[in-house]
Amino acid sequence: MKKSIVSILVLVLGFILVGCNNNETEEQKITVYTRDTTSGTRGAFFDIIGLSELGSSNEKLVEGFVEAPNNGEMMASIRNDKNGIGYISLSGLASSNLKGLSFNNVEASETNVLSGDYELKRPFMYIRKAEADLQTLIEKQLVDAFIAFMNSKDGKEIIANNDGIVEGLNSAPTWDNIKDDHAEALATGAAVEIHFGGSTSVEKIGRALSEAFSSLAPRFKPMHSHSGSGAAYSGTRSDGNLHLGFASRELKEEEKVTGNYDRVAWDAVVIVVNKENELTNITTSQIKDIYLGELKNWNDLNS
Amino acid sequence: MFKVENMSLHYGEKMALDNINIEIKEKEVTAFIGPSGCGKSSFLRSLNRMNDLIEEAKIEGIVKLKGENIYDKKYDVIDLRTKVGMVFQSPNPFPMSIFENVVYGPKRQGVRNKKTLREIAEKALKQAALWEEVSSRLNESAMKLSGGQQQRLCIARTLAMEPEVILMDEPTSALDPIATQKIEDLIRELKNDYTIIIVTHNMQQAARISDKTAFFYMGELIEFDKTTKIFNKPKYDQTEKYITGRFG
Amino acid sequence: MEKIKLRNKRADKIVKNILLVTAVLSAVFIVIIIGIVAIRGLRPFFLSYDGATVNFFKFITGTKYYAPEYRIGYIIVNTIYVVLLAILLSAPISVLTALFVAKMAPKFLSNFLTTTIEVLASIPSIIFGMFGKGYVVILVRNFADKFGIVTAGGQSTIATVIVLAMMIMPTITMLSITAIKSVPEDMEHGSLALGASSTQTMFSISLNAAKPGIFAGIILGVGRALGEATAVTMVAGGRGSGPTFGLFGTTRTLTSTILTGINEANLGSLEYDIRFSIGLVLIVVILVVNLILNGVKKRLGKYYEKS
Amino acid sequence: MRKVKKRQVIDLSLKIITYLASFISVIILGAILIFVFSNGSKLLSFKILTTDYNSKPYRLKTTKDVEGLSFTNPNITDAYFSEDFGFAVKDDYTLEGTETIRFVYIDENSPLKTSVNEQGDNEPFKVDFIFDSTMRAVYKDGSTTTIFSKDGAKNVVDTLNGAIKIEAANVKFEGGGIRGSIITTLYLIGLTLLIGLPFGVLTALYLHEIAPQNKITNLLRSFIDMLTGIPSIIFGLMGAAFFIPFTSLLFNNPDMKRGSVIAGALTLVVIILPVVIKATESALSVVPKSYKEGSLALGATKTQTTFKIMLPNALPGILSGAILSIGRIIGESAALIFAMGTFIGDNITITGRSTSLAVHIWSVMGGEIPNINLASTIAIVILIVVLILNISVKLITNSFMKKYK
Repeated sequence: MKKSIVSILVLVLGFILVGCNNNETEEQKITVYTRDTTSGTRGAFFDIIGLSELGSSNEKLVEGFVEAPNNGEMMASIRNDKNGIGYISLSGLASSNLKGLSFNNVEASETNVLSGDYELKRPFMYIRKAEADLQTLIEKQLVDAFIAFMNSKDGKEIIANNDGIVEGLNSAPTWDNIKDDHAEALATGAAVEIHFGGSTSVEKIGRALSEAFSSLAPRFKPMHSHSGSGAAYSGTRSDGNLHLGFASRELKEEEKVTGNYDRVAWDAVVIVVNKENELTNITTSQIKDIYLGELKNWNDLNS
Repeated sequence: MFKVENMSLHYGEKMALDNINIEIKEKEVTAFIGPSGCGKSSFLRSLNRMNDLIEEAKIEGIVKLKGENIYDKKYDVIDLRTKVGMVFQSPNPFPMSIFENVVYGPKRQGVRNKKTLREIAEKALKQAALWEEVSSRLNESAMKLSGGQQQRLCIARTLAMEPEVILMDEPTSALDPIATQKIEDLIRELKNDYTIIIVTHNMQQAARISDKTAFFYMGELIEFDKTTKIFNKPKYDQTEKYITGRFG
Repeated sequence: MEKIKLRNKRADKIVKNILLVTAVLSAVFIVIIIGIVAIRGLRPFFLSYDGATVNFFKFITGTKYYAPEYRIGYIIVNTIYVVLLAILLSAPISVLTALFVAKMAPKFLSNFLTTTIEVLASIPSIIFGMFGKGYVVILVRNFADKFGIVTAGGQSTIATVIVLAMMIMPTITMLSITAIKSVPEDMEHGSLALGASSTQTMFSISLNAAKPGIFAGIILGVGRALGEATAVTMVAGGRGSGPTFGLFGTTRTLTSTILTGINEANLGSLEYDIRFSIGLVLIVVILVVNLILNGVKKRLGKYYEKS
Repeated sequence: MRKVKKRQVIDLSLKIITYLASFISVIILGAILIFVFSNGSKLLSFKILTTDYNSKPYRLKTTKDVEGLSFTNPNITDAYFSEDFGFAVKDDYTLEGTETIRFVYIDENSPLKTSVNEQGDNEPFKVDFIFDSTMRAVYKDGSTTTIFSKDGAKNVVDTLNGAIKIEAANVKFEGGGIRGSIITTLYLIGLTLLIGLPFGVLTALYLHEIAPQNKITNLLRSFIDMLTGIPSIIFGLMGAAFFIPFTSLLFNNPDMKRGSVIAGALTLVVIILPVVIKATESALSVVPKSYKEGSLALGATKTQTTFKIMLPNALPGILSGAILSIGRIIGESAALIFAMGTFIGDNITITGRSTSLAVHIWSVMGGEIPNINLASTIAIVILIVVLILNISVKLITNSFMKKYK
């Protein structure tokens, strides 16, 4: 009996040692963080820097990359990893206490995004479920009213308050002027569950809008469950469980087929590092080499 | 071998043994007899300090083993028990193989060499007249042996320690007559090499195998003399009444 | 009087049948559970989900888990690896604690420890998960940072092992205490009488004789560790590929795969139904592991059956 | 003597290792309790136990022109006071630890007292309202400026300086409470025991008293024992695939296809069934045989004996079975995540969706930034209840044992 226990122990220790040595221990090694394949931020990021095939598969990604399921985990991991580098939505930068790098010497700011100088620009889109797939009329009316509110001045103010970049804030009509076209939706009555989902980068904006709108429409009961931009299209198909799905990237062709989509606001992807990292700028070729694994150490970068 | 001077034993307030004085010679079989609860087993257990396990047991007086008082602070109880082996009333083999049971004692004292262990086992089992029955299945579980075989196994493992004294607390009371007979023959065999002290209810057994007999009654040692004298013309009438079975 | 006796007899019959029906119903639940999980679990291998049917062999042996090919080969290996490590970590500690409580400790200390273990056993697994994610994971991360080892914020195999070990320790300890306490005293006296010291007696006799009981505790612990879901999901990290043997790499077990992302999966989609297949695999794994362990226990027990 | 020395050293080291090992369990329990109480005590208050989880949003606007009004400054520490509108706000944190702006003072005759909500009925601003969205200041010349909460409390007061009205103010009464989850947990305990207890007790009575000891009974018993080996996640799968469709058919309410409280309760019934059966059977076996024989001897039928004699005497056992089940219900998480989903609700209905305390911890810890404080507060509530349950089970079993000793 003792012999068998000892043999199990040796076997397990062997495994642990085997597993352990593929974690490099040099000080300056860059740890590369990326989002999961359903994330819109990931899709937009790799498209713009010219590695679009990395958008949906981890095949060519650098060995030992770490996958974060949502924005929060990505921020938390880099906050705790001096050698970490990753990308998050510009709308999350303020609250992330991470350091945002300028891209090709252009600072990630609202003006540079609107002017187009900042290249890592990407739209926040929404897709709504086709009318035919909705069970009841009230659901259609509530979704129409919500979209109207989202595009109204009040809606755009709320989006801006959550670091989304909106165009035509002052020219948009206020809600008070357009609310009469949605009288049935705003009437009182039994609560109607409206499901929101899709990109986690747009979740903060989505929840702020739905919370404000629920004070306008008594029947409107928002249910949020965000997992990634991929769910925006799959969730709003006929068998999906979403009324409205957000995506934090340009929509693919097959996602535009229903025609029920539009842009909510502009946002940008900002490359972030730990606060203690002295780097301030990064170029397209440098970031590409890091994610492909050709550039492994921080000191190679500064040379 | 043993020299006991006015020794008494208390379990809390209850007095179990009162002022015992006895001297036990080497290479003799001494039997302790007496009604149940008379303290004969308690006395036997004091000879290898098994009473230490009972918290409220308190010993006074001197118990000398070959001149040294075994209740002296400096006396190592482990050393005592390697010299004074003990066999219990009901056989208590360990849940291991026969071989492991026999070499358990020596192993605990640090004997590691495989060959010496096998030799010790063979010698002890032969001494305990168990070798023929088990030599082919030493790795089998000791639990599978019969009652008599198990008791002889316990004797074998005690012998493996090469003790000088073997204490036996009613060793055959749980066995059938045939097994009892085998144990008694074994004790006669062992007499030539070891001092044996046996506690028994069975007076015929005491008469058959012991050289000396001590009669205990109510915690006191009434009479201690040659077995032949005790069973033919005992000095005290209490002993005589007990032997003729009028009470006890 | 006659009428009442008749009524009594009839009432007696009816009540007996009612009781029989309830008993059969409660027993039937296990069949419903296995049946439901099996039916829904086998669907992905036969039906097509908009064109994709899962190939069973790839499903069992694959080393990558993401839509639409769900491969859980490496997840099975991870699960067994994590549970094995959890047992190796918690069993010695539990057995030694049990020995201390049953044999060594003075009265007040053994009562105190027994209460501690009983309280630990009654703590729900969600709180172990929360403690894992809030404290153990941070501990692992800081430790790894000191040695420059890369971790995904501390979520790792070692964190999962520690949390699982903490959860199964009370189970093993309690059963070991009863097993050690039930070792017959004359066996211990026999050992002492042969000149073995009290510590030697405890380790070679008390533990040895209690082995069947201790092993039963370990089997129970393994069952609980294999079935634990919420606590593991919070600390495992959900790695998408390859078996993870490195202690600091993130991992993924059968239960954490079933649980993660259950809200987002559309009802009836492959992503939803594949969880039933994994559930089926989990049941099979638990059955197989139990059979093996019981076999070992029987072989182990060969020294204990009385003649 | 060298050999004796070596053995003593080994013995001593073994003893030390055993001492250390046995204190690990104390360290673990200590660490868990300290972690839970230090993180959870901050938020633990009567308020959190009674407030809803979802915050109540309002969209208000002031009706009265504030031309020429002025108010005295109550000088609340690090709060900003608006002379024009007579209210004070300060930068603060919500229950969930996110930054927000909180109304800390509203003057008696401040225009905010007579503000109106979207439907036009009078809805005053209240102290403790939080503002983490937008509002618009309206000036004499009709022009408006948008106030963003992200610019902080001071900016709110400065922008309103000189304004005559406030419109489209998105404010809310803060949520984050666990009232909903507490009520859901109580619903679950009630429903599960209501269905599970009689089911389990009757089964136990059948197996122990009525059933002929034959192969079928043993088969039934082994099936029920197998239930204990099933992990709770598999119960969850069964709950999702069997009880959810069953309940949404029963109440013919399609909204229930993502789970409901009743589906959760039914799943829990199956989980606690073996617990109740085992507790009842062990209680029945302790009842002395002579009671049964006495009753049968007096001509009572089997069932009369069972219900009139055996059951009453087994009640303490059944009670401890019920209490153990409550402990399991409160602690259950994996099965309920499947059967009830993870949406934290406030107005709790049997057919509605909400979370038990345990699942509330799961969804709070699963979010982007896990909220350890709120999760630990809930954990304190669960631990206290579980401790009370444990002690009461001990008391019952001891008194029950004494009665029959």
